[in-house]
Amino acid sequence: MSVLDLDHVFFLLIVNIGIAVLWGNRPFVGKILTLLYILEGLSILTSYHVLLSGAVLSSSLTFTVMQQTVQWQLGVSGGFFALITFMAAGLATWFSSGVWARSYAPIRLLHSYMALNVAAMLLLLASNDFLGLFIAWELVSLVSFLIIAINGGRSAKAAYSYILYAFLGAMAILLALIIIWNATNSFSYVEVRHHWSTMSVNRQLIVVLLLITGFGIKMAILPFHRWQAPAYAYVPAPVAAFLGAISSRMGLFALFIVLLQVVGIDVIQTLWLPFEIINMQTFLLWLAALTLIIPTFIALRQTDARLLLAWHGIGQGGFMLLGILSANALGTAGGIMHVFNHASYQAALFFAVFSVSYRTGTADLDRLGGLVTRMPISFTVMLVGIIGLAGLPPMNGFVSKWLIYKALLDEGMPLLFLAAVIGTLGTILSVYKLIHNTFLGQLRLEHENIKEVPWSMSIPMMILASIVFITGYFPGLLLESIAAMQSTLGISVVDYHLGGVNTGKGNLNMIVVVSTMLMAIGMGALIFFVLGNPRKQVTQWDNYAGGHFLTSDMRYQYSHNFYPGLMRVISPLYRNTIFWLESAIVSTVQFMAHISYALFMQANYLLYLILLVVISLLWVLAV
Amino acid sequence: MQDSLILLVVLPLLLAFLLPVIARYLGNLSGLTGSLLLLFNILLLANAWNSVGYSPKVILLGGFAAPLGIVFYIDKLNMLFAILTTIIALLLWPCRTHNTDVREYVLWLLLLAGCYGVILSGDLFNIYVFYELLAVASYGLVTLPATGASYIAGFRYLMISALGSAFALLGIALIYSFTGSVNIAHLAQIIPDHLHHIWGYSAALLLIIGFGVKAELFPVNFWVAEVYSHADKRVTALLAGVVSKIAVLIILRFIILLFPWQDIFNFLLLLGIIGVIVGEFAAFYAQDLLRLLAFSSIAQSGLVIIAFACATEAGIMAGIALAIHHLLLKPALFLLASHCDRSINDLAGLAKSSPWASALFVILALSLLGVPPLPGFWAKLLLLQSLMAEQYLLLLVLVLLATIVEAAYLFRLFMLFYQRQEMPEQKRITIQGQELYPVITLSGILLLGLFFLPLFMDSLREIAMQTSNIEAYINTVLGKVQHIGEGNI
Amino acid sequence: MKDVIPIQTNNTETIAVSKNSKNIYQQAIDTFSNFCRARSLFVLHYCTGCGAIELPPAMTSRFDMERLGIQPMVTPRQADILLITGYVSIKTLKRVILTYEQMQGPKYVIGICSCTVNGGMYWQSYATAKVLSEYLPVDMYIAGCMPRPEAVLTGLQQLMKKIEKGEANSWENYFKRYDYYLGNQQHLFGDTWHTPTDILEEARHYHLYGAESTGNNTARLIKYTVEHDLTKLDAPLREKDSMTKRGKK
Amino acid sequence: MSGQHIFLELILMPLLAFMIGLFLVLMMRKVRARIERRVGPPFLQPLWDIIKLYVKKMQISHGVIHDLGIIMLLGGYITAEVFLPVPGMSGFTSQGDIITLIYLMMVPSLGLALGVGQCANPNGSIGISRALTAMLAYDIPFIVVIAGACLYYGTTDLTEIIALQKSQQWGLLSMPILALAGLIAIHAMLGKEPFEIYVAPAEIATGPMVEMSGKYLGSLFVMQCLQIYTITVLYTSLFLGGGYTWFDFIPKLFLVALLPVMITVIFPRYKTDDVLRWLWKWPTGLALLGLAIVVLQG
Repeated sequence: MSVLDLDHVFFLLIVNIGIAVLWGNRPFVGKILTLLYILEGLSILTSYHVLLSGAVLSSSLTFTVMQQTVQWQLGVSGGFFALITFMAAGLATWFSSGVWARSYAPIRLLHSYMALNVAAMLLLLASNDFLGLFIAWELVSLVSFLIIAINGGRSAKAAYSYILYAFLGAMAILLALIIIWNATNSFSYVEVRHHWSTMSVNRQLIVVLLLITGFGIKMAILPFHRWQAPAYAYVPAPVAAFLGAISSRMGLFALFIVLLQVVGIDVIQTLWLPFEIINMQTFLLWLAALTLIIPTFIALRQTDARLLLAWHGIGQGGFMLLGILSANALGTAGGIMHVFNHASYQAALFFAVFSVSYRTGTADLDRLGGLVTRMPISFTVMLVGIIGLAGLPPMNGFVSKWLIYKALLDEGMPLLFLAAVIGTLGTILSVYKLIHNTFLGQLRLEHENIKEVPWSMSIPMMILASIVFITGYFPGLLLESIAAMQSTLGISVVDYHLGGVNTGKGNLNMIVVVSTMLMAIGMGALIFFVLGNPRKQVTQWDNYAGGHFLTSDMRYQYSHNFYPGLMRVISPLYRNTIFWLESAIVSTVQFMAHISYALFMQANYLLYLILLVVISLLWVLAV
Repeated sequence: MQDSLILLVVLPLLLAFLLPVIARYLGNLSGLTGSLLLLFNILLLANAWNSVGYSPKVILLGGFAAPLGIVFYIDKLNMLFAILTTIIALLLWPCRTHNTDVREYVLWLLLLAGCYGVILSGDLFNIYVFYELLAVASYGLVTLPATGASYIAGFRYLMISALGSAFALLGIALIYSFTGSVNIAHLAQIIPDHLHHIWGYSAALLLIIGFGVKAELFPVNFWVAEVYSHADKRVTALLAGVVSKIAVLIILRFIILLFPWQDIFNFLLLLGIIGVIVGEFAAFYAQDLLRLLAFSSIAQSGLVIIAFACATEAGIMAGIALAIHHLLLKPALFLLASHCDRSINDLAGLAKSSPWASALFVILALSLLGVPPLPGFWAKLLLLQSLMAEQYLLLLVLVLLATIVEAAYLFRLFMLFYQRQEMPEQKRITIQGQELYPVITLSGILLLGLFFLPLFMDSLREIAMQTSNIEAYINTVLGKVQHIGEGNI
Repeated sequence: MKDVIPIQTNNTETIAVSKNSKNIYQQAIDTFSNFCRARSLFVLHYCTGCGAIELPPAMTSRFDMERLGIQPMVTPRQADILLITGYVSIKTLKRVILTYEQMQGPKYVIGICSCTVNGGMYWQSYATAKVLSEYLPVDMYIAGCMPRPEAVLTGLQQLMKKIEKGEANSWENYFKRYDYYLGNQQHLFGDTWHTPTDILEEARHYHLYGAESTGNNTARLIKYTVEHDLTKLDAPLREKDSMTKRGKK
Repeated sequence: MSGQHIFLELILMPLLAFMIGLFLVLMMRKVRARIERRVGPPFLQPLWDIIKLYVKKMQISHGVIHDLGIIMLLGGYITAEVFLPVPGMSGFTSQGDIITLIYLMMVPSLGLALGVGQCANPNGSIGISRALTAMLAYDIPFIVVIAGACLYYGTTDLTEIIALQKSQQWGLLSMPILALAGLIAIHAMLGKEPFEIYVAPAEIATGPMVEMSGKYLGSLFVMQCLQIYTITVLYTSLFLGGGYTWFDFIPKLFLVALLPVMITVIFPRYKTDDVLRWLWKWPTGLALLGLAIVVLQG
């Protein structure tokens, strides 16, 4: 294996950026960029066996500053995430490369920002020490800001709130880094791990909390979750898919590396919050559980399909964190696997939703319905996507969630298991609302003549949908790299086979499960189609409405406030606490700013000067 | 060889007096002489840089030995500031603007002479004299636009500055009355140990506050916003970039050599952090681009002060790095903003009318913010490290929070620039021509410097080491002779 | 063995309707099917009149319909029997027809009370549809004012016998003689009468197209549909249209 | 295990489930009738109903998804049966544990929901909305019960759970509170009064079933049989030690199904809100109490 493999990828990325910046407006460029992303993915894939064996792909790019050599090398974890990134970016670019690109004005910006994002993410994934990590982290934040703000208006506002949160996170990380540097005099992962215990327990606690805050903000863990949904919802389709699929998972990647490789889960288990109220691990697990439940139930209230998906993205992030922090081979595997799974179905779902809004001009769930007869491919993709998101067999979302459930039960955390299941149930409720209000029910009069989206949009969707199914059928494909990841990180390794895992206390073999399902569905189809007379399809108005006549201008679609009973019970729980907190902080800052400004601009400066001297002299006298 | 460095001070002064005469014969070309002078100064400094080497040098004026004679002290730090001052002055030199009044050249030259003098002087009184020269020249420069606002700003500046000078003089008088000396090296032997009481503290405070006026130190910086927003942009750039940093340099020398007391450090830390916070908040509120930059400048000076107040080698290194960064960056930003001197809301869509300038502005501002891998980040990293080394955890947190506020207003600005909104034709702003070349040079230096980061860090560490070496300073100035009298203590 | 009857459709195209003569297996299946149908009857009560009050006793502990395999159902889609109790006003009749058309064949209609037979005490009323079987194929009338639950159950048992023998096929008449029923309906409701269910299309699909399926009345219906170009939007808009027109009158 | 054997089980397990389910349905109707002092349906009534629905001459479909939903619904339950251990047959139980089973049981609900959605009947959609709400309501206590049981047995493999109960004692005896909470949860799961919010014939015309006719409704009847069977077998496996032979297994199933039916007849229907509140209060509280006891014991 040549050492320059990563250089090769970086070179391709630079070419990518160059092409996007120079010729981004040309119609064919989207296709070329897609090919380049695929090429980049392939160049990692060809040397993937090397990564699996525990080796790294290194880059010749390196510099030394403050006695720290910063270099870039891609391990198996980075490689896994990089593959997801290239998959998401490639398919998103493909999705945007067709007719849509011709109607979207800032297409060049979109291509360029996407390429920049991918490059920055690769830098992050290949970073090998805290300094490189932080540099790449800031770059990722900035380019994400660019891509979120691409549409202006609402999305720019969301991007602004994002960048402020991102800076809060970056500052937290920086502080942690400085504390680590102070204690260990190094930024390299190995050194820090080695000298970790030189820090006092309080310092360790602070550092872990800061790192969780910093990296968690990117994946919008509670209570920093408010920025993400609007930021991801109001951007164009490919961007939303890309962001939702992988961008916020960079936080998870960093947390994964930092918590498991550098700090070590055993350290986290021994840390206690002040007054020994709660174990650090338990605290983080509950944070993850809340991150799962609360955004999921916020998603349930959304009437905009894009917002709904974006909120679910946050919730699923909680799932991943739950798995990773469970300190269990199955849980870690589930958490990492969920990254891939989530990337695949979330991108598929975003594509499906945007296909609908591309054709109908709206993503408002109260203004759609019955599109299944007009857009069957989008419907199928969304169906596969929602089954994945809800975590039901046979799609891949089920496998990762199963691993996490199992890990939580094995570790004796039944309440967290309950929390995870509540999250899943909430997801099922809201994804059914999504597909029902969009594709099922009555077709609206104004959507009578809608057609399926063009191939350039539907093929990437179908590819994603098939990935969702195939990795659900053969989860071993993913578990192989995850096991390699676990062994390189030195944590317990999951016992996997192509179909799933063996634990000895409850197994999962998706090949058997899915095959049985397929067979059973075949049996169902056989029963259904062979027995009885052939069916006759009727129009959607031929519908029982208590003897009343249904008319085409009064199409009874049950969509607004889809779960009224549930909402009556749980709506008092939606208190907007974080929103109030956020506004309080903003008002405080504005107040302080006003005061400071007034201090400079309006007040009597000479008075201050004299006062200062007098006070200083008094102080001097006191000394 | 290094004796020729006296020319740095002498030549501008000389030219300043000759220039009205020259102008009579050469007309507009007379501006060129100033540029030539500065070029010559650069050569001079470049020549001297190597010879300074590892050990600092001293120039005895008139051949009298210290502590009685007047000395110029030359070490790498001074040289560095002199070089940077020269470069920036050259870039900002007003000869290209039309109809430049010869008086402007004179004032510039006086200002520069003051700068050089302050940088190089090795005794308190000389520093004070050059500082006054600098101040007087800057009063004139500030009011050059001859608008009402600039007069008001100039008056405010004059009032504070004059009071500051008075304080400084008072401080020097105090010190002299106790020690009978104004030579810094000499004082460095006496004050730390023998004046460690109320009068020493008083003198320290008076000096710090006095010189703090130019250094944009917190409570004496109320002139900053008004002056920067109404003075000529080149003058603003020079004041914000160079002069304030030179004043900070003096404060650094004071606290290292004369008042190395923890109370003084704490006092400076306090002023510094208040400066940072108040500056950032005020900038957050500012609705005017130049004021915004001015307040940000206050905050940055606060950071430098904080770094120096750590009074460790790492702190000094961080402070120098921050100072150099700000010294190169702020002039560029002010120049870029020179045509945008109004409400920031009018800047919506600026990127469309002047794409390159706005892009440059954004990159520079990101560096100001400390976004890696831009140079500002490394300076800030050094600052944070030095703060952490001293275990100033709370201070660290405050600095980082202030950075978030900074990010808030800078990104608000960027978003305005890149708003997809057509600017009305009459409001359209372009940044072009004369301002652009200094800007490009400065940002070029900054960004290219990034490639020599490790090298730069090493030399910075060296400078910091040299600066914090009190023994070396005393030995260099006073020679090997260690039997200096106790003065009249 | 097939005999093909060419028939005329509104599109003037010829489609083939095959009519199988049944072999022994099919006969066995039919017998078994009828056996099951007779033992499992889901009833939709269309309770418009006073006779409805007699049904609860028939269902509850005194008489217990369920022991005969008869269960109440609430939507026409699930029901086999449409029980119409009492008089049917013209306005109600529209709903009755709509409901009937949405039921799945084999379906049966039972008219309970005298009112469904001949209008009963409302025979003079201008607003009552007197003879139900003019508008729907009625399998059985249970006369009386009101018939007692025993009578209702006896009637149901008779219907079950008919079903088991395979004789309760009057629902096919609605398709085979649609023109006749539509004509009567149009007579009451006007020429623009439509329902969401496309009976002719269904008749074609289930091979129930008879010689009397189409005629003058269905031609009127088709003409109206074509005139208003409502084929795409289907029945509902037509219905609405007709209602507004009638409102204008 | 030979392939032939597995194949036999694949066919036999759903078939047996269907047959037992038919009798469970019959028993429910009979018991209900007897409590109401009626005679009740004849012995084969559930079968006649299903056959009648399948042989309806007219079959109305509302679109492909309507059919697909029904197929998913049948397929989902057929799959679930194969993963449920019964005496003599364990199918694929070792390849998918109880968690898999719970989620497999949600697939038919999703199928039904899709099919009903395609029907485009608002009543149907309301029914599904209520059904999913009810699912959220009863699954929370149910999941706590499952978690407690799995924690107690230390495994999620159903065959192992059964084996453990055979060697020690029934879950009912070792975890009585959890067993009680589980019973309430499966009562709600079966959709019997007072929890039948999503059928609600008088309000929303049987909700999800409103547009189901002919074999569509027939398939729903089949599903009902399989659902009752699946739930009772699951409960039996968790708390009643599964079955040694079919002779003691089937009575257990009937017993489990009998208890909810005995209670259900005397109730009217709750509102949706009340279902949620009640189920989140009492059975969940009980289940959590049971869980706490399990955790403290072990």
